[in-house]
Amino acid sequence: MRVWTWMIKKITLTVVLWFLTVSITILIILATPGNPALMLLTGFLQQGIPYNQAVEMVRAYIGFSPNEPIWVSWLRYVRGVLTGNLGLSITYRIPVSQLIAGALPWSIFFTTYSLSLTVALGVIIGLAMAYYREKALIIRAAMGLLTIFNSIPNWILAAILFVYVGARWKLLPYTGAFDPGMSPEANPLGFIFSVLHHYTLPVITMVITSLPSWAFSMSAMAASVLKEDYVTAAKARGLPSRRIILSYVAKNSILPIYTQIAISFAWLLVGTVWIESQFLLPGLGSLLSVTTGSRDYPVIIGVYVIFITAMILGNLLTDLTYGLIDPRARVEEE
Amino acid sequence: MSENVIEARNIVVRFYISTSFLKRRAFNAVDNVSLEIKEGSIVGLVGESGSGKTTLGKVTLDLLKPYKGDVLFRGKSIYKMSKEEYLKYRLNAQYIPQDPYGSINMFKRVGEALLDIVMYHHLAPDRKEAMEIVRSVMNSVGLTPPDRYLNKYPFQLSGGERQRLSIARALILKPAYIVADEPTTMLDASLKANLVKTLRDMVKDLGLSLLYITHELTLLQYFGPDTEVAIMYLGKILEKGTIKDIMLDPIHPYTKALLAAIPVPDPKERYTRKIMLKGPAPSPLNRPKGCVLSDRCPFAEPICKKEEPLLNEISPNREVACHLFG
Amino acid sequence: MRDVLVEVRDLDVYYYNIKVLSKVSFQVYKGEVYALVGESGCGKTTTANAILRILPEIARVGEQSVINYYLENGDCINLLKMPEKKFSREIRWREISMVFQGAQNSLNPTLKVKTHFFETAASHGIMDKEEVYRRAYELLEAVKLDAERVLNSYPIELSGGMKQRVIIALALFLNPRFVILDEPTTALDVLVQREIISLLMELKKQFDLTYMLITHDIALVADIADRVAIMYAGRIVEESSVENIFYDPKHPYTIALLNSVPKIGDFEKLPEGLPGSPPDFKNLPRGCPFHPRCKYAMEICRKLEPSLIEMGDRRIACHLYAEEVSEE
Amino acid sequence: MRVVNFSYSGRASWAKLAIKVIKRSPAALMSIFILSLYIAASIAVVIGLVPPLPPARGGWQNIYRPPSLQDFPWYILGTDFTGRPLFLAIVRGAPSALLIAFLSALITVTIGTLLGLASGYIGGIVDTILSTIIGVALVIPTYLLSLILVIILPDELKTNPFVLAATLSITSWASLARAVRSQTLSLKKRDFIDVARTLGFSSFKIMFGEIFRYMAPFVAMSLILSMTGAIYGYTGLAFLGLMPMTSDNWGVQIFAAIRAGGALFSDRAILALWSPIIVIVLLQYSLINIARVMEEILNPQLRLELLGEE
Repeated sequence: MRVWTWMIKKITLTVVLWFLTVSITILIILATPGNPALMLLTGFLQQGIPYNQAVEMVRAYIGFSPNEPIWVSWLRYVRGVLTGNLGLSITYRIPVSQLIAGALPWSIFFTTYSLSLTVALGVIIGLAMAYYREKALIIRAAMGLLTIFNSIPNWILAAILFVYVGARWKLLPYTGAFDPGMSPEANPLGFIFSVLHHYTLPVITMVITSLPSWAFSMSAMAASVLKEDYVTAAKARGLPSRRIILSYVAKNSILPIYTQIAISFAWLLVGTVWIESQFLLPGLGSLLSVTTGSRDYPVIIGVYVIFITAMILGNLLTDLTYGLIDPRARVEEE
Repeated sequence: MSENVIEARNIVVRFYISTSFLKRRAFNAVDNVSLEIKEGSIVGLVGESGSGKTTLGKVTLDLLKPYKGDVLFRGKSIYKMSKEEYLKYRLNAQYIPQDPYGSINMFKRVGEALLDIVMYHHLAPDRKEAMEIVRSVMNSVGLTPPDRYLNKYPFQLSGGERQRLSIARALILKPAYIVADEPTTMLDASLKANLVKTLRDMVKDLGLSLLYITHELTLLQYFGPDTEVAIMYLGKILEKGTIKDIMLDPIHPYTKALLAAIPVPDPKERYTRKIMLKGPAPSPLNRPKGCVLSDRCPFAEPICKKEEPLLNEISPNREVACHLFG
Repeated sequence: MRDVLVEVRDLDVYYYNIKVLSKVSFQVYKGEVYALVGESGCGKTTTANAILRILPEIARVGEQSVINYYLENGDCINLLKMPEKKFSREIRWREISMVFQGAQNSLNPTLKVKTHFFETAASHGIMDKEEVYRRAYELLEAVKLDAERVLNSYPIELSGGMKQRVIIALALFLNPRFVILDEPTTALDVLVQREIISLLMELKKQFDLTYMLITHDIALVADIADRVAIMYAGRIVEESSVENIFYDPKHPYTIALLNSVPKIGDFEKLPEGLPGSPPDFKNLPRGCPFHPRCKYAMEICRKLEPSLIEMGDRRIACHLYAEEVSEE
Repeated sequence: MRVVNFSYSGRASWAKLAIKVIKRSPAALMSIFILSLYIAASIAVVIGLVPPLPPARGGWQNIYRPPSLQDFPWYILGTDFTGRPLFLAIVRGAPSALLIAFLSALITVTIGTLLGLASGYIGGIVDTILSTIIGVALVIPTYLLSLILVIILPDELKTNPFVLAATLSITSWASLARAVRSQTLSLKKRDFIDVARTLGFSSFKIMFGEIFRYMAPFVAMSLILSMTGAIYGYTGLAFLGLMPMTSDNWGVQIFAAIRAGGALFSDRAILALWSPIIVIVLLQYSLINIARVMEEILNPQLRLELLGEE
């Protein structure tokens, strides 16, 4: 019974958090000078549309109108989000929710694919760095290399790989998510292979730039766990070092940095804005970067709300699975 | 001016553990306990971990608000004091914690930490004067020569030296009342004796009163045979008396069990001692009704399980809470 | 001559290049409780870790140090020279096991108690789950625990006293002949201490064990030890039977240690502790390391370090007694 | 009350410390040198040692001209997408990058520490409110929100360093606040806080005199690390074309090199592509190394171990 109540507590907290986050962001956007609704209105007026019709159009597109008080627009927008109506896109003139529905799966696929690789590699490298520490020269070299990777912004790496590995040397596909000829119905296996092939370069960009933080925190955590009494006790009991590394050092190190998964998920999701647009991949990131150019506010804010929802779900998922893995979390909270 | 510097009356301290989503269960870490500390005297508070002795100590220092009960400083309740009166009480009640590592801010140099206190309370007109106070208090606790320690960080000191710094910090404001919470537990035997000697001289020379919290009964002997002692178990005081009476003529079964369990540094005594109490101590959450020891006491009778025995005086300043001696 | 189980000869240990153990030599006889006593930082735990070869990486053992262990069939092997794999498989936990000082933190917080037993058995080639579960159940009953519940709970759900008992059960799991007890009772209350001590003595009889007790608690030594070695600054300064040490102590440090322990009833005499501060390994004084704090320090003590010499049924390292031995 | 530093060996120990740090990690020395170059460049620009950018000269023949020695040193990297000297544009970009990075880091660290300390130490209803705010801010991705705000902000506000720094650190203080809060909670239970209270210290003094002193090394390190975050955001937004093309933002140079300069296929704009990249990566690299060494220098325990006085 205890685990169940703990879950309900977590879920209710998350829903409240979601509502608060969406509302606060909308309020910030509305409060900043140069309110998007006003921008739209001036645009329409310049096209000679009469005032009240223009106000009507603005409300249809963006969901809140320029002259009403902030909290009225806020209320209307939140109600719209709950009913799935995020307004109309100015550039494409189709409901924002449809645009997002098309782009969301790609971004989720891309982010989780990169996240799992980053975490896996980060944990392995972190463990190796802690276990061999200063002894092996390659570990010191790895430290140096990781620091360099850590200092390259992912959008710069994307640009370099795009220009050289993609455009110049044509080693890997560098535009689009799959070969134009392929279609999931005709040849599902070929389609999947082509998608994976197209996503190699973007995933490499994501993994290389977010791997260092994982490797460093993992190796710091593992180094401190190695000093714990229960590791010496395990060695004294004659446990093979393979067993000690896995179920003693790895297991006890991953737990404290497990919550970092949610943060990495958020970091990768935001990274899609640069990476997807650089490699012309379909997804929320490229949708956002395209519409920023044309100031398509309804889409921008709609994508933004979906991003936040994805991140909050990511947090919830990590908290729930964390509780299952580590008994201490459940017991401690009581 | 009543002759008690600190008096705790019917103190109840309630802690809560959240058992499920909204429900939480309360338990009394300290349950209706009274304690008087006369001016310039030493009182020993003895008990195992979880007995509530540290909690009671903290209540007398106003570090913890009791659920019920009152604490009086020189006859006046500290909860009904004016700002000036409370400040006077505050500066007169100091604390020496147990763990030498956790009780000192490791990033402040020794001299700087002590000087900070003096300057904060404007005990001296200028820095030179203040340094004199700092040096004299360091000498009085055995951190000699002071200049060797002024620039050191606490982690550069040994356990014993750190405890002496802790005492110096408590003394610098010349308080009337100090609570020492097991200051010697983390130290080796030889250092324990030196520290207890310093504490004893401090009480004699400065005429301040000391509440000495410990689980080592034998250490209290060094404060002189007529030191007041109270034995605590699961939030209740079971026996009060001078250390001489307690050691040589224990009355309450729990005190007897405690004395029986203390290892004696003499191989001949080896096979004479047996375990008196049955089973492990229950957690404070499910304390037995009636007498708290009723579930483990070899002499328990039906009445012990029903009615809680009250502390009553069986001879001059000798009190016991047990139906067998009521 | 009683048969020896473990013999340590000239054990030197260095942390980086600081010497923390200097020519430690002693013998532990089968079936006795041999106590290594000293204040914190004197090297007693380092000696135990050297025997079980779990010294930290920064530690180095001297070349000519020897730790001989006498197996059941009589032949004797130098534990320091054994290859790691063979040592791990045959000696660790099958012959020698250890109850650690921080018992509270010796169990893996993310594994259930029973997993600890399974993995220890598996790493010594015992795969039969039922057999392992039955043996673990039996041992936990022997240490007076509710075996069923404890086996299936996580370490965090157990109290300090219960964790201590689980550690003891785990130490006896592969029927070792020699068990090292490193400060088995320090973190426990006096009543719980009493129970653990009597439990350990019962188990010693029941499983015919030999104990090596590491502690700073003089009273505990008087309670259960047969022979006692007093250690100071990484050296054994005096070693003899428990009666000799308590009723006829010779070395000034032993005398000071005994005097600093309170006895029930001595209200008047305040124990005189030791002046000065504990030894600092980085700059140990020349000659006998104890001479700065010793009342009887002589000129020779400041120049020449006394070696551990036989004196009747006692071994002592102190210049006060050097002439006596040479006269005999 | 500023207490005079007791260690009369002040000068000597800091010098010895510097040598020890360098011996331990040569990268730290290199990073300090690199950072001082950036700072020197920024000061030079601010006090006018560096000439202003000449007027833009469009036309295919003017942009991305090869390096030349004409009025040395500004043309050594040739010209950029506006026909002006590339090296001069990059040097003139230094002050705004450093200023915005430092300002944004300052905002992040101040809010983060204050909120973390207050909610951790005061507890109760204050803690619940502040932790909800921290919880919300944790979920809102800084760069996304600043991206939107930058779109909405009118141009003249967009290039104002204070406004830009504020937008870049709108929620970046959240993770620091959470770390400071959990550290405060654990420190609050330690005995030396109880002692501070019996010594009559005010909550303010305890929070800043005792608790913050423990966290100072960590906060200093976070200050520098959040500078790298701000630089990432500042140049990244420009790379998305959200900054006015006139601004001296290094990201604009890279954006132009790829979009306008045809870096995709020709090497003509190769210098315009790689020089801003190297300038940004070097700055981030040196900041990360300095942050790592910062902890060792400011934490007295680690510092003394380093100096061997331990």
